[in-house]
Amino acid sequence: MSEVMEEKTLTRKDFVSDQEVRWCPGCGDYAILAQMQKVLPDLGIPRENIVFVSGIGCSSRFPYYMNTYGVHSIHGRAPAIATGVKSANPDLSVWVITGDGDALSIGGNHFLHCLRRNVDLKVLLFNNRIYGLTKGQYSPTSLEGHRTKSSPMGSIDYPLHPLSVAVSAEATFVARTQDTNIKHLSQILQRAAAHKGTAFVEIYQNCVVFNPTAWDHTTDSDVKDDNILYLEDGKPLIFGKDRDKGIRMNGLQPEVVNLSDVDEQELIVHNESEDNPHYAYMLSRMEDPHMPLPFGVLRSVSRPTYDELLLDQVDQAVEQKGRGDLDQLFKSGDTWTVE
Amino acid sequence: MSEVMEEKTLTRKDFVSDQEVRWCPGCGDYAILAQMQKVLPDLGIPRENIVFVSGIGCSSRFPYYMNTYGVHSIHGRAPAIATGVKSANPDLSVWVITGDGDALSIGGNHFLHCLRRNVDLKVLLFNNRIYGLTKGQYSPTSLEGHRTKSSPMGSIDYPLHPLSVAVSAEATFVARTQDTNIKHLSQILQRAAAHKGTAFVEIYQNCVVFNPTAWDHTTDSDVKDDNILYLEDGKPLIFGKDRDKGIRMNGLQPEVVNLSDVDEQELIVHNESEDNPHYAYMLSRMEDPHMPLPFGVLRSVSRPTYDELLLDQVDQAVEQKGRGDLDQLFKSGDTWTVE
Amino acid sequence: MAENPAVSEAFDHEHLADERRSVVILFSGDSGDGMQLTGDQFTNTSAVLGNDVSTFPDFPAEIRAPAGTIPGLSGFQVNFSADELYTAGDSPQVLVAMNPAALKANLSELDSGGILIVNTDAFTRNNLRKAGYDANPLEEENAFGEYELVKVPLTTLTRNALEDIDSLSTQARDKCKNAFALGLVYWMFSRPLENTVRFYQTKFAKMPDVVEANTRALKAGYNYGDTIEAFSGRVRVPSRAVVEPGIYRRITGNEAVVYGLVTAAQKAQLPLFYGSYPITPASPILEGLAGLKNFDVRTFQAEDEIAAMCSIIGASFAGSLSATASSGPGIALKSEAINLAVVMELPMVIINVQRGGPSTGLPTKTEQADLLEVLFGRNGESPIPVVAPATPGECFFYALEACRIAIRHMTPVFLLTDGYIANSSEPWKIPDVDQIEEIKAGNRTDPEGYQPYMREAETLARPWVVPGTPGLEHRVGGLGKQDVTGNVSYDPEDHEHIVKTRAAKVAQIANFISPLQIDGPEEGDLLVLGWGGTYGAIREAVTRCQAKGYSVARGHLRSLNPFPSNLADVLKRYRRVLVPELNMGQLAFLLQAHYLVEVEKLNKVQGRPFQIREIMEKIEALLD
Amino acid sequence: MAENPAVSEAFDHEHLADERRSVVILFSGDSGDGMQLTGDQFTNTSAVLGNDVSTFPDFPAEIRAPAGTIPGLSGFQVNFSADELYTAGDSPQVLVAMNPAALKANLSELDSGGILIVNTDAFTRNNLRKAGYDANPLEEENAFGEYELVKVPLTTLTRNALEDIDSLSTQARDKCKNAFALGLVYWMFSRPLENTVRFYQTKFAKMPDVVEANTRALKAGYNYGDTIEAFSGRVRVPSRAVVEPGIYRRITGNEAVVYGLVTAAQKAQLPLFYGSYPITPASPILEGLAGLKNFDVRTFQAEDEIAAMCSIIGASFAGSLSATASSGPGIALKSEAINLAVVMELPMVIINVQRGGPSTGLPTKTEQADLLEVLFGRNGESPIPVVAPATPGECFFYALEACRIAIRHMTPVFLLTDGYIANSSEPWKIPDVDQIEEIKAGNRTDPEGYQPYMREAETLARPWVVPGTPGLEHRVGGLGKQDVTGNVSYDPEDHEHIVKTRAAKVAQIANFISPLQIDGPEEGDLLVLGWGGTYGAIREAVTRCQAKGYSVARGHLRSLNPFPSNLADVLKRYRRVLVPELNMGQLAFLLQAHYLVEVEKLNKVQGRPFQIREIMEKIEALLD
Ligand SMILES: Cc1ncc(C[n+]2csc(CCOP(=O)(O)OP(=O)(O)O)c2C)c(N)n1
Ligand SMILES: Cc1ncc(C[n+]2csc(CCOP(=O)(O)OP(=O)(O)O)c2C)c(N)n1
Ligand code: SF4
Ligand code: SF4
Ligand SMILES: [Mg+2]
Ligand SMILES: [Mg+2]
Repeated sequence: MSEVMEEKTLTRKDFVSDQEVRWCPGCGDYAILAQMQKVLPDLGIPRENIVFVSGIGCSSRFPYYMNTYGVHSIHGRAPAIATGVKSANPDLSVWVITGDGDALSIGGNHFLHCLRRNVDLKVLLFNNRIYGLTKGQYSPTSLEGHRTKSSPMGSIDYPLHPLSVAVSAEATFVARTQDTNIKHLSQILQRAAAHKGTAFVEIYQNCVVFNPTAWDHTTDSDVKDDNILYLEDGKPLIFGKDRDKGIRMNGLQPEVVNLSDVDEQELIVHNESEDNPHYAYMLSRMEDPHMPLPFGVLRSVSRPTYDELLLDQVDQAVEQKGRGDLDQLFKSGDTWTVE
Repeated sequence: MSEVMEEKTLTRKDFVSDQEVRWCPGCGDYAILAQMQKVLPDLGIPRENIVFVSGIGCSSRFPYYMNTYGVHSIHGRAPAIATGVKSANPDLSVWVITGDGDALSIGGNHFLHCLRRNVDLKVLLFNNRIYGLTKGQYSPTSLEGHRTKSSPMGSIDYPLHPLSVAVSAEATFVARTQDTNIKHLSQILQRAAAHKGTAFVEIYQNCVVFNPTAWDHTTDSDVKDDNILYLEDGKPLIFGKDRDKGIRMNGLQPEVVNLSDVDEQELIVHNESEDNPHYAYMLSRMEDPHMPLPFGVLRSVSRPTYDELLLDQVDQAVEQKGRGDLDQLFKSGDTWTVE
Repeated sequence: MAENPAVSEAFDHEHLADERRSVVILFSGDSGDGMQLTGDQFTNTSAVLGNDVSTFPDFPAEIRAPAGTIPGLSGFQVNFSADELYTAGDSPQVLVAMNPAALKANLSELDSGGILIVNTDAFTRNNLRKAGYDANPLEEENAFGEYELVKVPLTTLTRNALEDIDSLSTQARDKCKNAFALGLVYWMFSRPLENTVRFYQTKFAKMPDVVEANTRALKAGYNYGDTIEAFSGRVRVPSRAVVEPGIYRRITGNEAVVYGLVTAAQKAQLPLFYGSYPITPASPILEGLAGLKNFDVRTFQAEDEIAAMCSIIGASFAGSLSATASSGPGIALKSEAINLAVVMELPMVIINVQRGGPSTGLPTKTEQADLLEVLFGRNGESPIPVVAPATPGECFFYALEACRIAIRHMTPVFLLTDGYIANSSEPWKIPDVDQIEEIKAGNRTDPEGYQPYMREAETLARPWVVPGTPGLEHRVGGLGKQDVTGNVSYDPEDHEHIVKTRAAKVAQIANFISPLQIDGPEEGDLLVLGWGGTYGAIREAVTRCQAKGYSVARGHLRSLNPFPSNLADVLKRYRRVLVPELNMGQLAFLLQAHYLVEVEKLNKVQGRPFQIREIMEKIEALLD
Repeated sequence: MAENPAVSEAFDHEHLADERRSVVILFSGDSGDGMQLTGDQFTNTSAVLGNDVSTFPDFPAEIRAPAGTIPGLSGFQVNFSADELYTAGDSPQVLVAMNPAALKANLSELDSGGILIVNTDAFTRNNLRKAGYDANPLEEENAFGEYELVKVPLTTLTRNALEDIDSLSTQARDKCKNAFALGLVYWMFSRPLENTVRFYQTKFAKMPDVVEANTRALKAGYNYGDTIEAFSGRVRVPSRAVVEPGIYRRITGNEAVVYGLVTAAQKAQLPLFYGSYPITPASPILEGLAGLKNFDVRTFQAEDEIAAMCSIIGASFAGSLSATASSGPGIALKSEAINLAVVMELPMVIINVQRGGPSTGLPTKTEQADLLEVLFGRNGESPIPVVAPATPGECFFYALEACRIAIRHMTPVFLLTDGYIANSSEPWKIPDVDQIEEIKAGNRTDPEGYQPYMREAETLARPWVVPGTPGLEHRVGGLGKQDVTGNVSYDPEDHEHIVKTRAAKVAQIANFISPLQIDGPEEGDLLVLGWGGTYGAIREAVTRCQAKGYSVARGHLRSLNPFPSNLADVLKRYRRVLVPELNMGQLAFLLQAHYLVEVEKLNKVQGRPFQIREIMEKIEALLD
């Protein structure tokens, strides 16, 4: 990030581009866009230092609507393009916008590798468990048995868990939030922005047209509080409408307990900076119906970033060998002179 | 696998092709080839029902040396090709041979997706932590700081953990073994062959030319026993030259303990069929120097395979709609007759 | 002659109406307005009545725009006729505009004197603004002087008609306004309602109130026509007089590809393995095949196009008939793997439903700009046969033919279609299944003398040996190889020999394909040569020019690699050669390179098919 | 005239020797035998002595074969001369065969009357079998009648020479036998040892015993020559008489590309971002650049070629000079992303070091069969400039030039080299860095009137605006777009306009490149037109034919897209045009398509460069 902060304070409006937003009415993408535009002014990053890079998909139209620099690239490749952007200019704040198909189907490999390199990018995955843009085929996060245009008898692919994949790819920051949960979403965007290294955020996003019921269990007011576990660093894992349930370890397995039955002391205390990723992995595998879905920051640890290390090597090389001199370079090795 | 077993008993020689083996003298690939040729006759699979599919790399020359059906394909794509083979003919026993670059660099995405689909393939990853065939650039499993031709100042990429990636990709069978550990290797190959679904085996393999010291800590007789934990289903996690060390949970973290200090009862008991993959994930993250490296089967659970489910849908469709009839199909919907 | 079960008595003695040989109607509205469905119904009814029909759906750009905007429009153009038809028509004579955006976007296309039906209820201030109107054009005097304007408060009338269907929300009722509009148009052209009523009954079988609402709206629209007498007169488009006997249906190019592939698999007695990754406009092939599992069709939705391509290589190796389809970006991604298929010499079909490029380009629009890519877009010398159907219906035959070539010659084959023929439809004479020739796909099982790259003399095809066959175990791969044995070889002569053999194998296919047919004089001033989906426009334009007395002939290439063996000869017989293409001149380039003849070019790269008149103008300019 | 610090007094008065204008030596042995290093040393020493040199290393196929087999051979051919050289020579006059396989594989190449040096120690029964000999050919009478056979027990002699170096294992000592062989060859051609001794001192600086062993073996070999007087006589190849003054070094094509890219970045005052995935024969560019971080070179070893290509798009967007390189399969994989670069109109260089194809093909062999792929291997109409250097040294200039074109015209540029020029070497006159023109890469910073796709009149280039610039925030992508504003557009006219603009932009580059130079008569019977690495063989063949009195001229294309503007005109001035290519006729195809001239073709697809005589034969056949 640039050292010099812009004086002029920016507002939401400064981040709204002149392009007409073209998602379906009711699409969850709107809320995410709005939150992003709200959060950015507070980060103190000059607008010209912000770059949004996306792949292809409904979600990937995002950059057009942000009045920053942006690339709407090709399907699945945004992490690789963003890696180039960040390596060329580490002062930039680089955001990757991607969908479940874009990131985990065609783009799975780049996703994996940008995480493991810990390139200083913020990766937001809009998970709607469907291919929106191509009009409704199942995606790598669609559930088994999901009937879609391309799976009329139900999908026979087991779904990927985006957070698990991210953890196993050595991610230094892993979080989950949701389109409709505006306050939480905005907090998580801020946390992601503040992280140095690849910050991965899964955002549950509603595709009202092709998969409108995917997230009912996390939005229906009857059940959502029993299905979501809000993570707070240093706090025990407690959830439920009445905050009457908690998670503790039973041998090697986490289990849900009633707070009326057990002492709070027995509960797992959330530690997002736990170095060994298997704790974050365990959280990432907690799913309905038996377990609540963790929302918030599962993991946040600090490691040198790829772009940092890359530039460090340049600096070191200059220090060791002096700033490159072409004439010297050409004349290294055997030469001879003709006069 | 075909129901009909071949009568004639096969021997090692039946699996040796007429092609001259062309690895460097001393390469770990030889031992793996030899074990494979030894194990196959015992499996009772007719030779003509076996297919080896590989990508590109030193290791990927493997199929040429096996007197079975084989495809030496293109870099990173073997899992996708093998998926096609198996879907076309589920009777075949299909083996994927791949390297750390082939599987985890260019082929990362196909690797992920064949695992999550649980296609009934045996995937053997020859991990030498280097690109052998292209003469010694670092690979996705090379350690940080590794100086190679393409990283003269040391690699700045954090390595991937193949077993962790596999677990997070929903793998139903995950194991580790080593080229020089012939007996163990042969056991694991047998276990992989017996598994229904994608069986993933990481094989530590020595590239004597470009990365000869990579596995010293697991081969040097002085230290190897303290560095390797042999997993046995239903048995406590015990290791060490004198089998005097064990692993137990300390809160959320596994830790090494001396058996003289603690009761064996406290140790973790290995359960390869534990449904929740986070246990296998935890094992996959145990690494030197603080922890021993688990060898053996980390995870083995049963789930319907992709090829099974695919063919089931065909059968179901035939049951529901009758065997397809072209004339009927063409005439579905609005038609009219001109006479 | 057309016996038509769907034509009720009531419509048989419609004689009052004005008679026209053909009419083009454009239905245009929001994506949510059901325009595709409406157009489809009109087309089906007309086809069943015995008209020839040709349609051109124009989908909105991939992103759903907010209702009411021009990018959010969905259009369906149908041409129906008493004569044979080859295109969906250059421009409509009837425009149904469901909102201001539809009016704004399409008015300039409407033929002067045409009929313009607008839904006045949709001309709200908000919608006018979204469409970019400052004022309501319907209120401007003489704004539509040259057209016959029919203002219909569609929403209101529909609501009124459905007033008492309490079980439906207002929103649901409003959705029926397309049925009302369709009824009105049915009235105009004296079409029966039965067909559509039956359609509602099937489609909404589980929602009887929806059936009721739509049916009622349809009838209300029809009756409204009768009542208001808004139009200068009803129009009759008679049935075609001479039509080849048979059973007919409508078919789009994508549907025809699906049927062609399934037929090929059945005729080869093989399972069909189809590996694909969704992409516009090729996804309907995947979706269509996914519904045909009872034909032993195995569809694999791959993680990307590379995996899709690789999966069909694997499936072909293991003995399935296998195919994949994609478009622009996806075809580019497949290229490395396609090359493996070339070297492995295995049968499979790669379908490229071309769309506007380069890069993501215009996903929902048509173009023919991938011809050179499919020929040359791979490293090294890598010949692949390429076939390209000319019409939606022909997609059936050429999908089948592509499979036949693939198996007979043991090679991947490209089938080139485009967004236009993929989505548009025409009547299709249902073939007699028993008359379709079997595909001989005998796998070799005899170990005696077997070598993986031994070849048939006539075709240079190697044997297709599949795993599971005892004694024929062998290994194949992408490295340089020796012919016959198939062993890896870096030997200079081996390499040159196999490169030339691959080329010869593909060139030899010319012996198996039909020569180029010429329509028109055997020699003369001008030959118009086309390929792919431009067929209809070229044919119509040339026919009209011939009628005007020009010395012009026409040929259409269905095999782009190899070219038909008589092509060189044909080209010499005309003073000039014109190639109209929806690209910058790719076939023209190939012809010049191959035959050293100068080619006149007519190029259009607008994401849209040719209009007949554009080609006529060029022909006339060249010959006048 | 050549002042040569490395030439010791001792060698200056070598007058007894026979004198030759040039000699070709082929060193051949196991990959482990150090043939590349040996050849390299001989070449360097000769270059420093003032000879012209040209080399052709021939690596073993990618897999290390077991020692002793033909596939395991590693060869290094060096041509050194008193005159200017253009190729590494059609065939050797001296063959150094370290084992039976080397003899078997190369003997047929050796000129009759040539000298054959064999390591008799390696002719064991085992090695003979591995090489496919039934009996020991050295024991057959008259087996080498036409050659001068020199049998040397290399291993034994080396062991003897190093007997007392106890610190080294036998294995390590045996490794020095290449030094012994080199010493012997040095003696034959009267070359000094200093250069190589110095090399050992640097290379093995940390292992003094290895330095000692190699040096001793080298000297022992030299002395052995003196002692045995095995040869008919020593041969002297004098220094070149007329050489452009300057400081020289040897350079391979890949090294020259590395230097060219770094120079471009320095001259543009930009960091160089290089994203690549290892692949033979392009990896040395990555490896070379990775060692130049002190030039602010940022190398990114990507997870695959797609990521590599995408990373350079990102880096270019963010303001770096950026480049990538690959070969066959990798270039195919990049094609989708390259199209994005075309549409984004950003500067970057894509290097294709061509190898034998299709598919994995012949990774270590050379070919020119990707020309049509780089021109057409993308969906849609997607023009990209293509430049191709003719020699290893020219790779420097054209890598620099490719960057210059990329930045000046805001476009990706293809640089086409091949396995032959990438690995072979020639003397390179080190340029005066200050004389190299700056590259103007001014990024626009002025918001006034800025539009992302506004264009310069002369070049049609859009402005390069990089993130970090206030007030110029903008979005770009791969969808169809409107020119000037760059907004997404599906409008038919917008699409056609921008497609044509991209084509015009690339075509316009012809105004900036030099016209095709002709060597030979201005008009006449035959023009031989080449491109890329065939330069040397063509040049030499034409020169010799001219000397024989044929009316033949020669031109070499360095820009394959666009072609130089005088090309049409040049082609017309000769009765016939011959295009020799290491493919099935790709440039010939382009010329026919573009200029409608019939082209004679000479094609070779054997993974090997042309021999001079092959081209001469064709020329003579055409003109006799
Ligand atoms: C190479 C390539 N293959 C396929 C497509 C077609 N395509 C565009 S977006 C998409 C998937 C979109 O799904 P997702 O990433 O989940 O995004 P969403 O639309 O749901 O936001 C596909 C398959 C493409 N544009 N490019
Ligand atoms: C598309 C493509 N890119 C790059 C290459 C070059 N290449 C061949 S093998 C390889 C990596 C080999 O490493 P690994 O998979 O670890 O196998 P190993 O040789 O170590 O067994 C590379 C980069 C290729 N053949 N194809
Ligand atoms: S299709 Fe779904 S994801 Fe796409 S814009 Fe519409 S609601 Fe949103
Ligand atoms: S380079 Fe390494 S991996 Fe490859 S064959 Fe040699 S020792 Fe084995
Ligand atoms: Mg999605
Ligand atoms: Mg490896």
